Amino acid sequence: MAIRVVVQEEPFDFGAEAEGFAAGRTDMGAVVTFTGVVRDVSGTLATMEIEHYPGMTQKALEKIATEAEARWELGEVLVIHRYGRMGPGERIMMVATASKHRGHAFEAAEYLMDYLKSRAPFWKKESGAEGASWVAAKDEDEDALSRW
Amino acid sequence: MAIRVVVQEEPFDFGAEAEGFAAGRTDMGAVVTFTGVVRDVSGTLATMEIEHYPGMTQKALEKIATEAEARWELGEVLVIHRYGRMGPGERIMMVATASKHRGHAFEAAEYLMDYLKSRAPFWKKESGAEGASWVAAKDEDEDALSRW
Amino acid sequence: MDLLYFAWVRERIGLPKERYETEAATVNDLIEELRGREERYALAFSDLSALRVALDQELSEFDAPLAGVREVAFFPPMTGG
Amino acid sequence: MDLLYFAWVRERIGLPKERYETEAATVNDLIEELRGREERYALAFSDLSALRVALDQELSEFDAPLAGVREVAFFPPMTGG
Repeated sequence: MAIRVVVQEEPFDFGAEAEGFAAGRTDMGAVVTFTGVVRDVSGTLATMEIEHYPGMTQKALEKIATEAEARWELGEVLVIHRYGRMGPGERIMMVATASKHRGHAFEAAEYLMDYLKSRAPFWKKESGAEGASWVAAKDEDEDALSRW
Repeated sequence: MAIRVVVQEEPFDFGAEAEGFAAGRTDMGAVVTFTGVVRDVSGTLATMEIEHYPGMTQKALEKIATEAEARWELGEVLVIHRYGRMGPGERIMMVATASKHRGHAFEAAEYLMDYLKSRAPFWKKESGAEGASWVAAKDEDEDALSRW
Repeated sequence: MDLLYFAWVRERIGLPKERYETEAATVNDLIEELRGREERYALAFSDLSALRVALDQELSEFDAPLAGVREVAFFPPMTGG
Repeated sequence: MDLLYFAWVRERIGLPKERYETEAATVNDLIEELRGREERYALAFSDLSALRVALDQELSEFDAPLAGVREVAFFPPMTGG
């Protein structure tokens, strides 16, 4: 079982990461990826800036991935998350899971996302025509943790 | 909303499909992919041969994708499924979903997979050291439909 | 009508497709007829719980009527994905 | 100890990090002290339900003890992903 966690400012190559993830393994029948993209909800977003807590981010993501590994049969787990400035349509982050069973791969990816949203130290700030504002956490994101 | 369904014998380029799916859209915050891979359960698999029903396959997959579109807010849906002969570790198929909401993207991808497994006319035959045999459908695959 | 067979149904019957004329009213009636033709048909249709049927390329039930149907396909439960 | 502030907590207090010596026994005690320092701290810590705290880079509770802690970070609920 291999966990890889990457926190970086520069864009990542989603196609290459997807292509390379669990590639060539003959014991994993199911691969799931999730990708988060900067969404321009109002039509006026210029940039999104993601702040993070450098000393804590990597550790927090590794902890979440390790917990997923303990709950499901996973062959590989990948988490990539960017920080810094990005524009509408840019990929913010991705997770990928590989398992023998499609149910495990799906559930583990959803678990990673639910915990990453509420437990990894990232904060989004949107800037556009109407000024700049911090994205508020949603109650539903915290509530999502209760299903695990 | 765009649905793309591809049924083909030759391998597909997963990295390029993942990279290109919903690329550049600024209204979709969440992208999920699922990939099915030939798994060598016994360690003796030589090839997997997938038979399909040419006149029905494309229609059946389009119907499943259209039903997913009606149930969730989806911006794009992609289904690719191969037939013919492939070896351990080769990618058999993929689905991808893009939505504003991560819950919708995840649920729609799981729905597509559950229905594709039990309602799209594909049959797998494994050949190896112990001879050749048709993969049996699992009760749990049929049962999975009841959650939708 | 055309009869199509897939996977082990095709292997047991020994052909992928055949032309067949029938007065059978439903899929069940058709299966009864086919069972009576030859041992290989009787074998292929011995356990209906292991079979699925599509009429004109749409999944159907065994009690569905055959009036107007041009293509009947028999196969085991699907195993794609 | 080091105090770290992120997102709008950082903006309200006006700095990302400061060195601070305290005898406060818990995070709550520390917050009481900080609120008393200046208006910008009172403002940043006015609504604890909108704040989270990490002690030495682990998420913690406001009643957690500070003994031995070297780094305290305050920030709003996370919004990654």
